[in-house]
This record gives sequence, C-alpha cells and structure tokens, in this order.
Amino acid sequence: MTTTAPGTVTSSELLSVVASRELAARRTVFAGIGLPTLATELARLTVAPRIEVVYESGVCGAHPSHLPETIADAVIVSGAEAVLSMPALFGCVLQGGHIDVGFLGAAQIDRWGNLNTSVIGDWTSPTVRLPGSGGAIEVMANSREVFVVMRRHNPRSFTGTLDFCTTPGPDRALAEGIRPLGAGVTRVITELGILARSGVGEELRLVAVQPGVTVNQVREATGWDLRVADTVETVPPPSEAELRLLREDVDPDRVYLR
Amino acid sequence: MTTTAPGTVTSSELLSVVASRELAARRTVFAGIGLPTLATELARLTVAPRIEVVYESGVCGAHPSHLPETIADAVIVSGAEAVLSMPALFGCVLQGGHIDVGFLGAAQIDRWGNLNTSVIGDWTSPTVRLPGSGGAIEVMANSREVFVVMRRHNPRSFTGTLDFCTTPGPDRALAEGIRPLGAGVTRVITELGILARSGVGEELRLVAVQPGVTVNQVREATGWDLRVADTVETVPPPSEAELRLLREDVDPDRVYLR
Amino acid sequence: MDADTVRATSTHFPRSTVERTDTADGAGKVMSMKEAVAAFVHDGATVSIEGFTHLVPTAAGHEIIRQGRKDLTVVRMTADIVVDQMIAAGCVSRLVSSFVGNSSAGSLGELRRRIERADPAPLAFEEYSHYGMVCRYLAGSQRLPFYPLRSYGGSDLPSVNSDLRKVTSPYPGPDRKPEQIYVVPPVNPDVTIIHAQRADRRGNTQIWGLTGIQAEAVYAADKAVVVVEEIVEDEVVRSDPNRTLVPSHAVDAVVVCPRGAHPSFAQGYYDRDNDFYRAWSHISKDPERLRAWLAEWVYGTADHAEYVAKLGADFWAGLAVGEALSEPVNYGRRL
Amino acid sequence: MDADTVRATSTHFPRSTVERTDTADGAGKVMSMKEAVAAFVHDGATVSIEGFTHLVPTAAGHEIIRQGRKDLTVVRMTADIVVDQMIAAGCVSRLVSSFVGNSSAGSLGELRRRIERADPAPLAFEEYSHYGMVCRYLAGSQRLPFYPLRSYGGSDLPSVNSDLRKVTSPYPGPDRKPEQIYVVPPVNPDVTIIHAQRADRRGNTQIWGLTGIQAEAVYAADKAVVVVEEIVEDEVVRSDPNRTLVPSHAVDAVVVCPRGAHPSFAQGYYDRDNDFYRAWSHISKDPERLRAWLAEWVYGTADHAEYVAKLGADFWAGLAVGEALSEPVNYGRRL
Repeated sequence: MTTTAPGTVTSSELLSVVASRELAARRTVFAGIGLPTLATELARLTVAPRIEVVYESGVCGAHPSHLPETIADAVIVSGAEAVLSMPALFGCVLQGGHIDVGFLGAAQIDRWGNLNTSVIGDWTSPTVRLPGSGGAIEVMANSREVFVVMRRHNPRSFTGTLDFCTTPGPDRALAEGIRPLGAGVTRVITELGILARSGVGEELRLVAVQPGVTVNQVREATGWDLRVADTVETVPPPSEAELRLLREDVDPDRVYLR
Repeated sequence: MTTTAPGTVTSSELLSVVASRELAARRTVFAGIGLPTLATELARLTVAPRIEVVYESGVCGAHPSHLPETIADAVIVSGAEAVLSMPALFGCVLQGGHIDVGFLGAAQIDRWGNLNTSVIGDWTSPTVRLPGSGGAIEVMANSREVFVVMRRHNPRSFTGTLDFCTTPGPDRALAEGIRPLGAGVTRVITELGILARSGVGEELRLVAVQPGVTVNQVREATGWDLRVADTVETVPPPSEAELRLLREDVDPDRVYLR
Repeated sequence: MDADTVRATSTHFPRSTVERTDTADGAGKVMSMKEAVAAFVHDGATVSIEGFTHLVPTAAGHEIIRQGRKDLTVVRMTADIVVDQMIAAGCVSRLVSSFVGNSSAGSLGELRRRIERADPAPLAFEEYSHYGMVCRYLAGSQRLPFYPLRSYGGSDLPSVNSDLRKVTSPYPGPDRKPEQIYVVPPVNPDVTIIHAQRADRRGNTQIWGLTGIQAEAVYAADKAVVVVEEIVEDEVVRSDPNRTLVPSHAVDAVVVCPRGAHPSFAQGYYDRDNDFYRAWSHISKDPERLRAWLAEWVYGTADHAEYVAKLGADFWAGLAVGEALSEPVNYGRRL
Repeated sequence: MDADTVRATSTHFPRSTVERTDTADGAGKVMSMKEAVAAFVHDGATVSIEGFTHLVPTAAGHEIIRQGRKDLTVVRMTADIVVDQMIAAGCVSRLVSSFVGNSSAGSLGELRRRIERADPAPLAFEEYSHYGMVCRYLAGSQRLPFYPLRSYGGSDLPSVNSDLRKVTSPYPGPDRKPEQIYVVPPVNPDVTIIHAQRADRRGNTQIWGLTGIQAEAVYAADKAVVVVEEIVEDEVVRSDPNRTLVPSHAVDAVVVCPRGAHPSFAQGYYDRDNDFYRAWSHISKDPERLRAWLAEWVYGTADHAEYVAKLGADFWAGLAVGEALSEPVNYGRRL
C-alpha cells in the first residue's frame, strides 16, 4: 500500500474531501463504492454526523467494522440497522422517495447531466461494452438530487453528445412526458472544479475551480461550450483535519485512497 | 364443552369428514378457520398426510400445538415452516398459482358457484352488512379449484340470483374478458349432499346425497332448478375411525365441533 | 450553489422526507401515545391502522378516541373491534377496508348500524378484497400510479367502487390477444400507525410472527407512528438486521406501550384475548352497552397503562405465553 | 367426481404446481448437484441464476459447464464471473441482465469479446436496469402480465429493448392529466438456481444477510433448485419461520454444496474472495488463459468438493469469519 507524503494531496483525496462537504445537512445518501464511500464516511465525521448510507444491496444504516470493498460487503451487513429485500430497497426506499442524495459515476456525461454507462460506440456493436445501468437509472429518477464524481475531466468524458443515454436526467424524461421526482444531477466534482445545476431546464455550469486551475482550462477539458457562473469560487483545499480523518480514520488501509 | 354421544354424528362432524375425503391427493390447501380447519387436519391424518395448509395470514406449513382459533392464531406461527409477508402470500403463493384447493364459505351461492359475502339486500343500504371478501376473491380467482362448505342448505343461501356478487367464479370473469386461473367452485358440501362442477361453462349438479336424504329434498332446498347427475351416489357415512380421529385427535377441546 | 435552492426546485418530492422528526441521538422520536396522536393524527386525516389480527394497534385507537378526533378516513384491511370502537366514538366518517367483521367471532354492531340504517349517522364505505388493499399499499409505498392484480373480473365490486379500473397490457396474452387486468390506485395515508414487538430509539422496528402489510403501510404514509412493546438497545436490533422490517428513515414517532395490542396479541409477548372478541359481538350489538364500555374502558382511563392496570395481574397471567426461542444465526465478523 | 377430471379442465394452471418432486418425507428433493443440473437444466432453457454479490451460485454454474449445456438464456441481474465462465464454455447464447461487469474489480473479458467483436461467436443481450430486472421477477412470481416502474423515461434503453413499453394510468396524475409509466414484462425462467445458507430436507430455505431477489426468482420459475451450505434439522428451521424466505412448495431440488458460492460469500460462513475477483479481470482478458483456467478448475475437477479441496485448507482459513450471533427472539408457546 502506498503512503501519501504529508502535504501532497492525491486526486482521490481531493475528490473525496470536496464531495464530503457537499453532504452537509443531507439525511440519506445512496452510495456506490469507492470515492462515494470515502466522501460519505468523511462527511459522517465532519459535516453530516447523522447521515444514513443506503446501499443498493439493501443495507440501511450500516456500521461497518472495516471499510467496505463492495456495496454488498459482509461488513456492512453485520451490525447494520436494517437489511431490506431488493423489492423493498428499490420500490419503497428509492422509488418511494427517501433518498436525498444519490452518488453516480459514468463513462460519459453531457451538459444536462445525462449519463452513459452502457457503450462507447454503437450499442449493437460497441467499441467498448461497459457494465450498464445497475441501479443508476433508478437512482437518477428517484433521488432528490444526484452527485457525480468523475476521475477524468476531458472532452471524451464530458461530451456534447452521449454515445448512448443509459441514465437520463429529468429534462430528457420530461421531454418524453414522464415526470421525474428529483432534480437530477446537481453537482459534478472533478479534479478541475465543480459544475452545478439546480434542476429541470438548467445546464451544468462551472461554479468553482480547484486551486491553481483556470476557468479556461476547465472549458477546454469540457466537450461542450461550458457555461460559467457569474462568480467562480475557488474550492478551499482539503484541510489538515479533513486529510487526517480521511487517511487515519476512514481509509487507513488505503482500500480506495490512492 | 359438550360431549358427543357415540353413534350420533353432528352436522359439523359430517361436513368435516366429507370435506376431508375430497382432499385426497391434494398438495396445498388454502384454509379458512372452522370446518375447513377440521377437514384439513383430518385429511392430514387420513387421505393426505403430506398436505400443506397455507393460511391467509402468511403461514405455510403450520405445525400447531393446539387447534387454531383464528387464521392468525399464535400457535400456527410457532413451529411453522415459513411465515411470509402478505404481498408474498397473496402475490407469489396465491396469485402465483401454488394453491390446489381453496376453501370458501358464503352467505349466498348460485348455480355457477359465484359467491356473495357482502350484503343481503342492496349494497348501498343493505338489510344485512356482511364482512365482505377478505381474501375470497383472490382464493377463487387463483386456486386450482375451490371447495365450499355450507352449514345451511336452503333456497335463501342457494339462490337463483345473488343479491351481490362479491366473489365471481370463472364464468363471470370470462364474460368480462378476464381469464381465470382455476376451475372455480368444484365441490359444495352440505348436510344434504354434494354438488359438483368441473369447470368453466358447467353448472353445479347434485352428485351425491347424504344417507336418508332424497334427491327431491335437495332440489327443494335449492333456490334454482338444480341439475342432477345421471347417477347420484350416497355419501358413505363417517366411519368409526374418522370420527375417532376427529373427536380425539383433531378437536378434543371442541373448538369447532358441535 | 445553495442546497435550499436546489431543494426548492424538486417540488414533486414527498413532504415526508424532509420533515421526519429526529434529533442527534434519535431520542426526539420517542414520545408518549398522547404526544404522538396529538402531533400526527389530525381531524379529517386519512389514517391507516394496520396489523392483520396480530399486533393490532388498539391502544392508539383508544387514544384517538380520548382526544376526540373527528372526520377521519380509516384505512384498514380487517376493520375489527378497534375500528368499531372508533366509529362508535364518532371519530370516523369514511372507512376503506376488505373485511368488516369481528374476526370469526361475530359482528361489529356499530359498523352494521351505521351502514345498514345510518344509525346514528351514515358511514361512507369503500369495499375492497384483501389483495386489493395489499396492492393499494404496495402502490402507495412504491409511489406507483396503480398496481395490477388478477382479481375482480366478474365481481360486482367495480360497480360500487369506481376506483377498481382496468388496464390493457402492452404485451400479448397467452393466447396472443390483448389482455386486460384490473388495477387499484395507491393509498397514501396522512399517517400510518402500527404496533410492533420492539424498536430502537431511532425507530428501527423489528417484527416477527405475522408481519402483515405493516412495512408497506408505513412506507405509503406521509407520517408513521410505531407503537412497541419495548424499546431495546441499538445492539439488540443490530444483531439481527434482517429482522428490521421498518428502518428508522420511515418512522416519525416511537411510542412505548406494553400490551397495546390487546385484545389482539403480540407473538412471544402475550396471547390473543379470544373471550373479548366473543364478548364484543354482544357489547356492540347494544348501543347503550357499547357506550358504557367506552365510558369505562377508554374515556374512563387516562392512558393505556391505566387500562392495563384495570384489567389486573390475574387477567394478564391468563394471556401469558411460554418460551420458544429462535435459534441464533451467525452474521459473521471479519477476522 | 374424479379429481383428475376436474384437474384436466384447468388448463391455464402452471405446470410447476403438479410436478414438484417430493416424497413422503421430502427426501426426494435432496440430490447431488450433478443430478439436479441433469434433471432441471436443459439445452435451450431459460435459466435464472440469482444472488446479488452475496450467495452467487457459482458451483451450479460450474456443473452446468461440466455437463456441457448449450444455447441457454441466462437471466441474472449482475452478470459477473460465473456468467463470464459459462459464456466462455459455450453454454450461453442469450443474456438478460442489468449489470455486465466484474463487480467493481474490472471487466468480464469473454463477455466483452462476444458483444464487442462477436469473438468467437455473437451473444444476444437484453439490457435492463436493476429495478427493471427486479420488476420482471416480481411480475413473473406474481403471474402479472406486466409490472410498472418509474424508470426509463428519456433513456435510450427502450430504443434497443422493445420490451420496455408504456401504459397510461387509468387514474389522473398529480396534475390531473393522464399519466404514463413504463412497464416491464414478466420473466418466467424454466429453472431458477439460488444459493442459500441452509434449508431443511423439504426445501424450506433460510437466508440472512443480503437476500436480493432470490425468493421472487424462485417463485417466477417453473422449477427451482436451491443450493445450500448445509441441510439442517426441521426443528432449526421451525424455530424461526420468519427466516424462511422460500417455502418448500416452491422448491424442486435441494443440493448440499458447502462453499458453493466462492468467489462470492455466504454471510456467517465464509468471506468474499476479493483477490479472485481482481484476478478474473486478467484471466478473462486472455482467451488462452481463460481456457486454461476452465480446464484446470472446472473440467479438471469432478465436482465442487474437488474444487474446494484443490484450493486447500490454508486458502479457506483466509476466508474464515468470526462469530456474530443474532439475539434470539421469543415466538412463544401456548401454556
């Protein structure tokens, strides 16, 4: 396992810390594994002590003895407050409207926060076959808002036109006459900055840049003509306290931190 | 508790014994409480040792320490093989097609085996408000066949026209374009005899009379022009063995036997 | 960038998710029956009271009577004694149910007088079958516009209940022809009240034995009150998370009320009072006697603890049950 | 009057109910994996293999490979390692799934070659989301013509999956206008195979920890095979009937196969082999290496017991878990 030199902030650490701050005042979060796990566990130690993590596997109120390696890890089951059946989890908890924030990742995202996790290329004979939706379609359709953490910020991932729209935001749903429950993607967190939108009819726009990153750099890394907020903040760098908690308490074994 | 004189067969005993015989070779039975309980428990000791009783409350494979007083009695839960949720019971077990025989009762039955358990008189201002369907509509719609045990055989209960059809047999369903799963009522067991039909398009007809009862008596007790089988059997009276099992093993405390 | 701004745009979000009561340690959810009914059961509300013969929240019904709620729509699969009592006390103007009888023990006198003779006042009644009610809760809990079921074909119920409707399946039937199926609409009570064996302070609720439709009734509702035989330490609940049928995020109030299901039962705690079920057919048949019963046992007791004490230790000894423990299972821990 | 005459008229009744295997003591259901696969998995069949990360029936998949089944349609929410192996062995011509990846550990090499380059042969693929698959099982298990869900609006999936269709609700929407909703069709596998912690000889099956969609997948199928870590005495099961997720009437075969879920895990029995998940991305990337792996670990072992022995005691010690017992609950007994 690698040891991170003090003072050096890795990409994983940066993204986790920034994402964790966005969870302030949120009550329930539907978290995948990896960066969302780190962000949520850090938020529990900082801005959202009572946050409840709901896992796609059916676990509510996990109290893991170790950092989970999958969304179905045995350690999130033992000691949990509840383990629900899959119909209850997807039907009652998610579709029933009990999730404040859903975390999603994607191979491609567009300006409205629509996501592609199915294919690169044509669906019938793709260049790359990706895993597909999993529960992402349901997380997007039913969470109050969705956070996307992207490890890569480049024009292929932040694309003007998705190769395939696996997981539509509310704008696409409305265009088909289906009324969405939540706001869709409201935050996209990357190494370059934070894109945000507040709901239906609004494009993602750049609201903050990471320290040392220019607005122009973000524009060039984005595959569409990126809108920029009137005032672009600079993301406060991870504090000593945040980094210490993340490295020593959340992921001491470097399961996800790189 | 009353003691039944040996040699005297009460109405409850007669109906239970006759109904129990009809359960030969059946695997799963959806039983209400009372006479169906007696019939099923007796069948387990005689013609259907492996029969599984499924209760509306969710219990499958009950092994009660005492004769249950309701379909939700605590004694059918303790020691049961499975207790299912109500959606699983009604959705998967019943509607999923796992019930061979459903037992139903009714205030009124017609020649097609349609049942009324809602009202005597007009639904909006009834003379008598009855309990309603409970799960009877689902038992009828989804069991392979349905047995009805009626304590009273008279023209008001066996009626040409139901005051209200709570629980339709498959003929009424088909007339509305809804395809039923099972055959509907195939046996009606009364103090006077046994009426039977084999499925869609067939009226109930008299196939057997109790000892000492004439075909004409049954016709007069029936509120429609009752069809009669070419050969009407005489129901063999309860045997010593059947009565002993019923009185000593099934219901020694006379919970249902009168 | 402001969270509230974002939140304000998602207008379709159910109120419940933001308004669930809670405090840092979850203790804000634990309250008395009096407080819970005052806070969550309002005049004119739609109130679901579930528990299929097992775990009937009788004590909650009695407190609703004591607080004199009016004009309630009561949703309950098996409208039994507690519903008859609430109707008699003048709390109920509409009933949604699939079985209106005193179990297998007889009739509900007050309910029958209301429906048969509008005596002393009419009662609006929406009649369903059991699975129809189950499906209404399923639709309500899953935020579905309807739920399909293979019931009602040929029944007279759709002629008296216009909410039983049909949908044509977009897939061909087994005979390759279009297939029709009945559907029911969701039910979304203002508040659902259930009774359970135990919960932790945050409302993680564990039920065993017959579990009925309680979890779905809670999820279908805007607010949920869980009445329990006992509150247990977090560790007890967490030793067996599969036993938690209702997670805390769906619960607004936890009320400790031992023996609160009487005359119904709580598996492993006390047995059913079958004598009272039989007695109720007689009590409710006579309006005077019914009124006297309410006066003595509901209005005449300050709360359920008094009701329990009034019944007396000998009485409760008669409903006591022995021990039949589940064998523990191993959830395992990482070594 | 003849029962068989009556039975013959109800032609719409699913086959499964009459044909479930059983003997007087239920022991006829207990069989070896070899026997169960031979009896219930046929060439060309639709086979559901469920278990959401937890309790994946890997050993059953391996036996299907050993017996050389062809042209299967595999239905599985999370098509992971065992599916990649079955595809590589030439058993699978069609896949119905909502996630085709090696958990979070990487890719499924064989599946990608098939879909991306038809190498060495094409693979028909029906793509869903997780809840879409859940709803297909719900519809299948409940004998519904379709199941509604609030997904797919605006997605490109309906353009490549014509089974995603829409229905108009017969009730007005929140804005009083007609409301449309997507629906999925039922799935009714010829056989469903699940892995569970334990069952009795009759097939009453108990699962704890993540329970996934196993019960619905069993009820949706014509035949069901339950693979268990152990068969226990009837008394163990009956001490906790709420733990039984699959009752015996839905089960055709019970197969005892300890550690049959590896590299997946069985809560309380053994932990997940995360190293193997990571390794599979590399193994499956190289067709030669994949073939060698199958030759050694599947074709080269007579059954799962040999596979387990080959891995060795030290290996299994590394996946051992400690004890975390559930607190018993009292079901009570009448005194």
